Amino acid sequence: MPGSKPMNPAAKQDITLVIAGGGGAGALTAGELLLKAAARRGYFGLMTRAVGPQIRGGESAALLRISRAPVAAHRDMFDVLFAIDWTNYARFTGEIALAPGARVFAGADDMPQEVAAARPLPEHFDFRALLARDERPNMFTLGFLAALIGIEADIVAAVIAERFAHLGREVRARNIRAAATGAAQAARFDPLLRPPAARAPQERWLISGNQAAALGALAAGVRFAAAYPITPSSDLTEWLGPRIEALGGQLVQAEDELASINMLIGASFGGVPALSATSGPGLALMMEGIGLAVMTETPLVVIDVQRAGPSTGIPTRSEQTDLEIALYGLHGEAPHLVLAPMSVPDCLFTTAWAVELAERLQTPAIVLSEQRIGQMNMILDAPALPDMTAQRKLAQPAGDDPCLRYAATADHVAPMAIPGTAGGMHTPTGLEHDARGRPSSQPADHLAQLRRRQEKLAAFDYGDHWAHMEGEGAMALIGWGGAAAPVLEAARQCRAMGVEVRTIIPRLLAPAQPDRMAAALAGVERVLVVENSHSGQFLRYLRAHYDLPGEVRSLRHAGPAGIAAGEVRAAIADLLHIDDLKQPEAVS
Amino acid sequence: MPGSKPMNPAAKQDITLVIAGGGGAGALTAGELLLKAAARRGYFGLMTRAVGPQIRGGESAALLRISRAPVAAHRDMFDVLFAIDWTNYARFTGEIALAPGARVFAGADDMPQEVAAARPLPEHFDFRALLARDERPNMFTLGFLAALIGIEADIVAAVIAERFAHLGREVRARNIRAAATGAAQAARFDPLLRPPAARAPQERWLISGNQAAALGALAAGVRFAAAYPITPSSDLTEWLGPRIEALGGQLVQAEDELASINMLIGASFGGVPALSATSGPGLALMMEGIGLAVMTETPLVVIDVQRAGPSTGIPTRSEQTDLEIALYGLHGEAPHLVLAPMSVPDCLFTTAWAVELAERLQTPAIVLSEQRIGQMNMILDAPALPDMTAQRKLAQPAGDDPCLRYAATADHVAPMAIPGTAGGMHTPTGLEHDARGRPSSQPADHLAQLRRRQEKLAAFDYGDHWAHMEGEGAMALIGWGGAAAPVLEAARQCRAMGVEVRTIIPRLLAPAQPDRMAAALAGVERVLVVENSHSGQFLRYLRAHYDLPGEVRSLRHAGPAGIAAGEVRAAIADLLHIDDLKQPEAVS
Amino acid sequence: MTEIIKPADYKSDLKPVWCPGCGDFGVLAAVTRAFAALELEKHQTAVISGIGCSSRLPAYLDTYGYHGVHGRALPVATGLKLARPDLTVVVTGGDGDMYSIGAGHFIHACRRDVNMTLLVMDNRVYGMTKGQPSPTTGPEVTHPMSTADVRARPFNALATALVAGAGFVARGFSGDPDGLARIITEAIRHPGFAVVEILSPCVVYRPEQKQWKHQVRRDALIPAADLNAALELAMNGDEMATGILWREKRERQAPTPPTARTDVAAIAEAFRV
Amino acid sequence: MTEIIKPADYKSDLKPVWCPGCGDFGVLAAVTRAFAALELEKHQTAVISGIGCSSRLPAYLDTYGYHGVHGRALPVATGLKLARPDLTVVVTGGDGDMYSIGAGHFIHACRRDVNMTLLVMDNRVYGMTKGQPSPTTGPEVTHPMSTADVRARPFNALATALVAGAGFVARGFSGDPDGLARIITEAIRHPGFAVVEILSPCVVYRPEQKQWKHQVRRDALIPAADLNAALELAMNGDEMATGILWREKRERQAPTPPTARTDVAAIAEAFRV
Ligand SMILES: Cc1ncc(C[n+]2csc(CCOP(=O)(O)OP(=O)(O)O)c2C)c(N)n1
Ligand SMILES: Cc1ncc(C[n+]2csc(CCOP(=O)(O)OP(=O)(O)O)c2C)c(N)n1
Ligand code: SF4
Ligand code: SF4
Ligand SMILES: [Mg+2]
Ligand SMILES: [Mg+2]
Repeated sequence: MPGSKPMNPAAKQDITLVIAGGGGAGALTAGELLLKAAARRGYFGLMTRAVGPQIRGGESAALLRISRAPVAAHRDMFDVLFAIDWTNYARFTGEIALAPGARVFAGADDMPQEVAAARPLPEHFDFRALLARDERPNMFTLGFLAALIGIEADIVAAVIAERFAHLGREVRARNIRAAATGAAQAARFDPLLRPPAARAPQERWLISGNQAAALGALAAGVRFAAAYPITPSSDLTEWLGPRIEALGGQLVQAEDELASINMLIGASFGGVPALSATSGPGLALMMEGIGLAVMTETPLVVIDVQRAGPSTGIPTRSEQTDLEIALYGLHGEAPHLVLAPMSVPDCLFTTAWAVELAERLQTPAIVLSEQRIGQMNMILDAPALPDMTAQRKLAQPAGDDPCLRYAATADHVAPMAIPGTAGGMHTPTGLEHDARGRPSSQPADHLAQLRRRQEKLAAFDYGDHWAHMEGEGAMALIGWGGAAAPVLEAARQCRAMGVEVRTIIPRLLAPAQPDRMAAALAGVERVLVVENSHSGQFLRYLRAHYDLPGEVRSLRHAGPAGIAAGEVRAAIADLLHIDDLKQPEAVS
Repeated sequence: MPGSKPMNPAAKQDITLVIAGGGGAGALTAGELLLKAAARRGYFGLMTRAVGPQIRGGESAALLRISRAPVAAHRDMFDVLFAIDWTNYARFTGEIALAPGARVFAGADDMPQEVAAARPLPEHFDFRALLARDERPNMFTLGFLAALIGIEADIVAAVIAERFAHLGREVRARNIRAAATGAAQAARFDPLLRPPAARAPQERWLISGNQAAALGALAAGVRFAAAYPITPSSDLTEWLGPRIEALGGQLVQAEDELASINMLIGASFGGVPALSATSGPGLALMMEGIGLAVMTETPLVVIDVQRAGPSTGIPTRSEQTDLEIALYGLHGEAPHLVLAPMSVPDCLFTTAWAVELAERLQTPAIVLSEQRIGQMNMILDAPALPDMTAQRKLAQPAGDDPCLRYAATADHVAPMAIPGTAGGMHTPTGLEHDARGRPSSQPADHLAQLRRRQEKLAAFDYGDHWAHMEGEGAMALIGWGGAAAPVLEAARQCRAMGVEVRTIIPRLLAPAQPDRMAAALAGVERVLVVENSHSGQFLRYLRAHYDLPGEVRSLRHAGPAGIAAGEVRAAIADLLHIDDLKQPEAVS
Repeated sequence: MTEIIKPADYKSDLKPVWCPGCGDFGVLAAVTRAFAALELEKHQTAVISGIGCSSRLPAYLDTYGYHGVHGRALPVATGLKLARPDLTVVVTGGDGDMYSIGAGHFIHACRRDVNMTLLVMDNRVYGMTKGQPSPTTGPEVTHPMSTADVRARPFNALATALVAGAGFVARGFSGDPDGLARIITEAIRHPGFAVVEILSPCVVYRPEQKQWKHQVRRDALIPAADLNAALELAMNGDEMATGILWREKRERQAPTPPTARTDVAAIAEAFRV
Repeated sequence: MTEIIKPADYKSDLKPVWCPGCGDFGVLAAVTRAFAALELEKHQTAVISGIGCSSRLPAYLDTYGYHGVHGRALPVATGLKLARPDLTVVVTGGDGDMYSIGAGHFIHACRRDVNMTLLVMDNRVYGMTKGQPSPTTGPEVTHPMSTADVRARPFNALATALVAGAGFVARGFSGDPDGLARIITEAIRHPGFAVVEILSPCVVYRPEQKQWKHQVRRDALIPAADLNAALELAMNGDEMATGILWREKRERQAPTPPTARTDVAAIAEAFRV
């Protein structure tokens, strides 16, 4: 509705913004600095990025949400769009939805049709004319938007100065000038957000999911890593490199993923907790090695930052479609661990937990992260570092008895002698073997070891961390990973409207926890399964391992856009026949 | 019961024999020649082999069943054991069960404890003393057993002569002599089997599952193959090599499985139907390439001759535990075909069908065979060659329009231009793409292509071949692949005892056929799922894709011994509370 | 065809995703010039690649192409050429694609000597994944991706190709598209597996490579007299010298296309008892 | 330890699955002699392998071992040695394992130059899978596994190792366990990646290799003066000559074991706003 007043009752609490621009416009830099400035000002918030396939140039957009309260995901629609230019903006159709009456700031009035269709409030001003030739428009954008959400100039100047520290005084000053010009222009508009009373940053962190995962791994004791570059996991590995070294560990760039997984096996056999990060195509190449780790009971952790598939797919975009390869992609009977973090901060916990479980249970763990979480930057209350550390059951050989590396024990985990341990000599093998690890093709040995490898995982008590649960009621929402955020958000909205729902977000996907799931589902009459996949991999998984009571519905689609909380609410509305829940953007 | 009369009421119709011996004893050769001689005599029958990990030497056993009627699998127990020697016979414990009162022929009386425990009728005679120094005991064994089942000396002499044709007259004569000595000794015993009236061999074949699969592929038009050696698939490939060449095609020994799968892609992109054979570890390495074939819609067929896993596992032994990697082992949403032959002759049909479907639907097909079937040699009525041939929907470009390689069509299959087709130039890519095949990261293209790739498989009418079904009744047995034989045998035994059961053996595992399965299960109140796996991969698959009515039980175990028909009957007895069904070995 | 074939005829209508100034534009130009010089029929030509900036090249040509997965272009091309000996098959890729994840296939393709041409666009970096070192990166480059106390020696593509058995080995420069086109033309004419290592700057992650245009010594390589001489030059020679280093003299028959000598029914007869 | 260490002390109680007469028995003997000569502590020694008859060797030793999957022994060993520089790490495998499926890792291990020793038991055949040709099989051998019109040139392990950067390259013969033990001893002493190619007959699938004992020219290789000379010999030399072909002279510091300079809490501080 052109001309109507600001669009959203929540606008004073919480705002969503897009900064878009073509090659070299610097939209992402502007977004990152805006988020950092917002954090310093005392806001919560988050940012994700949408980029095209080009290495440099091409279209790109920073998607931000800035809020006075903690937030875990985007809202369904964006309130503000600042187009530094409109290059290839059309490619974001289907990915970026503008709220009706959204505010659009742009330099020229060639607004694309699909933007106009959202009936926004366009504000054209030729900001390039306001800038000196060497001043950068994205710094104008930063200053302008920062001012509109009440961030003071000193904060903006500080984040600019830090970011361009390596480029010299001149550049810094020029960028600060451009931001100031933006801030001055902002005075023409009503503020978009009322900032918190205090600048309260010290107990806050600004961190991405990939960084949090790497930090979790270090906290749990990982001191060896090997990886081969692949989007969107490389930033995790590159963050890890210098830090693991500073902790006395190492990162190797392997020649391929077959090498990296086998290097992990070597290091872990040597007693050093080991980790790799990859994405779908790399995981596919690691499966044979992961199976070897299952068979030889060698702990290790692989983080798969999922991207859209199949095959090379869409390397820069998110999806939840490596679930089945992670669960089932090993040949033979190969029980192992699969875990999934449900948010940026949960990457810290879940990765640390994965390391701890892998070490304790002597088996590989696959952590299914996804681009949506891994490359999301988030402001959050500083978490405690997980106090889990790798605890491997080590052998203390005594006397001349041969090492019983694969002996039957009460908890089915056999003590492991690592090289250097006198008297513990043995040779793990990918062949089936007896309790001493000697190759055996006898059915009895095979069955005994198959059973033990499965039982050690099945019998372990994983405690309450297996899933995150909220709420009560006869309607259950089940989601995982990046689909947790819209599920939880929709559930809260439902509750706010008086509709009871419960949410179950399994963090431990394998081994399945039938008893715990049955307890979690007690009294449930309707189930809604939510996932970012086309064929319903998560639904199939749930059906295979659990008894889902009553009416079961699936809400799913693949692709970069992900699942919106509004869609979840609409699906609940359908299931419960409550039309009220369908209104486009409920108060959050 | 020592001293009692021949052990089995079926013995005159059908006999099961083991020929065992240590390194160099030639047990397998004796078994192969005995089977061939039996075929010439007009018998049906089959043979499998159990061998240790040694390359040469080590323990080995030929397991035979010889019958007047067609047979598809072993019986649960063996009636006759001929031990050329007892070397490492103990390793077969748990794999070879002797029937109570089985006849054991052996050269010395150091019969192992576990054999004695079966209370057999041992017949010791020092046959080595009867042989000249250069005559081979396994030829004695051959002649002896052949005579006991009524095979005439001329047949035995002929098969020996053919087998040792390359070794010269001298060797052949010596072997024939040893066999004759055996035949003479046989006169001391009652005959074990009454031979058929006529020698009726001409319309019979003697063929292994691996050979049948390769033949099926050739019949369906495969003219390019690439593979890397791996047990137990190498004999398939090695049989294929000279034949595919004689048909104008080629086989390449690739440097690894990553190369072989990608060579298939190249050849198939070039328009030539292509196939590879491998086993679990090799399949694991092929998954990335298979995903590429899904994405680029390049037909190809991979036969996985399953062996016991995980990892290197037990390379020479059978198991049904690559089901999940075959179904789910690709990253991203990657719909493809998975088929499984249920018997030796069915390898011919199912492989040909897989080629036909892959070509028609432009997608990779995985054929899950298993060592039990692939390396089983069987006498059967000569089958007709499948009259399916690869039919690929080819593009006929006209005018200057760019090739719409991935266009929407009524059957969701887009015409494919192969190199050499004027006007059809395009570049398939593992990246997501638009209808022209140009890389695209747009959600709309992604969704359209995801949908088309799934729909072309889902919408196709696979007809009645999707499963083999027998019988009626409220009790359903569901099995697959090598578990089909004991399931079908048990079902027939139940029917013979007046108990109605129906059997469903899906041949097409992916895409799942929910409507057909629902129809097949209509009226069913109890389901027994049978598989040769430890964790129940097939059960999980069925639960994920189908609604199994009523009470569902799983009968499963992993490992070389496989599933016995008697176990299936016992499980049915439990489910139906009919104790009669439990008697050890029912009439077949 | 009687019309004159122009290099531009071989270009598709797809706009490259490459960064402005990327060396790969020059390689694309050289490839089209070579194709035009050879008057290749577009529909009888296939260009196969893996993954990387360089591996995007096939889609920019109006021939057949195949853009496979990372590191596996050579097996795809091998399968295609064996199945379809009538086609001209060219393979393109980067130093990561061919020398790191694809190193095994590189060696085996040289050994196998199937008649096709490999163009490696070597920028001594992983361009597409944003700057990690590749096997041809010198030990002077440090990167957060690798901290281990290992200083890998750069991969010597020319020497490795010679040792593995490639019959045609050359080096070109993307900044000299005409010279490069001549080399590619000869490589395609060579009746066996031909390797062309191409210096192709990554202006974004290795901006110092912009200087290559001043450092390259054009046509400094001429075919060596024997394999030992070629190998010695490859081991100790000037890394900035372009030209053809090695060209094995041989008469090679075009392999006879496979022909059928029997039919399936006849083969099946062997199973009769 | 003051007792005298005997080669037999390094043997485990497991009986080899090898065929009678297999060359690999000689390699096992040589390895135990070399270990004894070096007085290696059993629990400080790890022997890593892939899959193949030759790769069964580690289990026959009473040291630590790891019998991984086909072709990946070198990465396993690299991870182990980097994580545990205090261990002596030896890698064993066959010509299929190391030169076919493992060819890429072979090259990268030579480049990376991690301090460990590779023993390749080359019988020019895939023994374990019953006789298929390997990369070192000559073109004269035909086999039903490959009909394609390709005549691959045999893989030249010594030359490839030299070109890729290995600092120690030698050839031994299983039929001369003492000579082989001396070579292995030197290889383990070499402070970097050492490659020992071992002629080890497969008496079952290549019975003609039983003649190798008459053909091998023991100690005919002595370290070449420079890399070019070594390479020329590797390219054109006698394939039956044993000895050390190349030994790079260098002072190599034992890499300083990684030490921690900070703790995780301090690293996490960087995330504070
Ligand atoms: C199996 C797999 N691993 C990793 C990647 C990620 N990846 C894409 S391109 C590339 C390397 C590109 O380097 P190069 O081959 O030198 O090409 P350039 O971009 O420099 O031209 C990598 C590692 C992938 N796509 N697939
Ligand atoms: C991924 C994979 N592919 C194939 C195999 C089968 N395989 C086992 S050993 C072997 C080759 C053995 O040859 P080589 O390395 O020369 O060892 P040898 O037995 O001759 O000592 C092969 C192909 C396997 N185990 N794993
Ligand atoms: S990143 Fe480098 S190699 Fe890739 S397109 Fe840009 S300049 Fe070229
Ligand atoms: S097959 Fe050959 S290599 Fe293997 S154990 Fe026997 S002789 Fe040795
Ligand atoms: Mg590169
Ligand atoms: Mg070998």
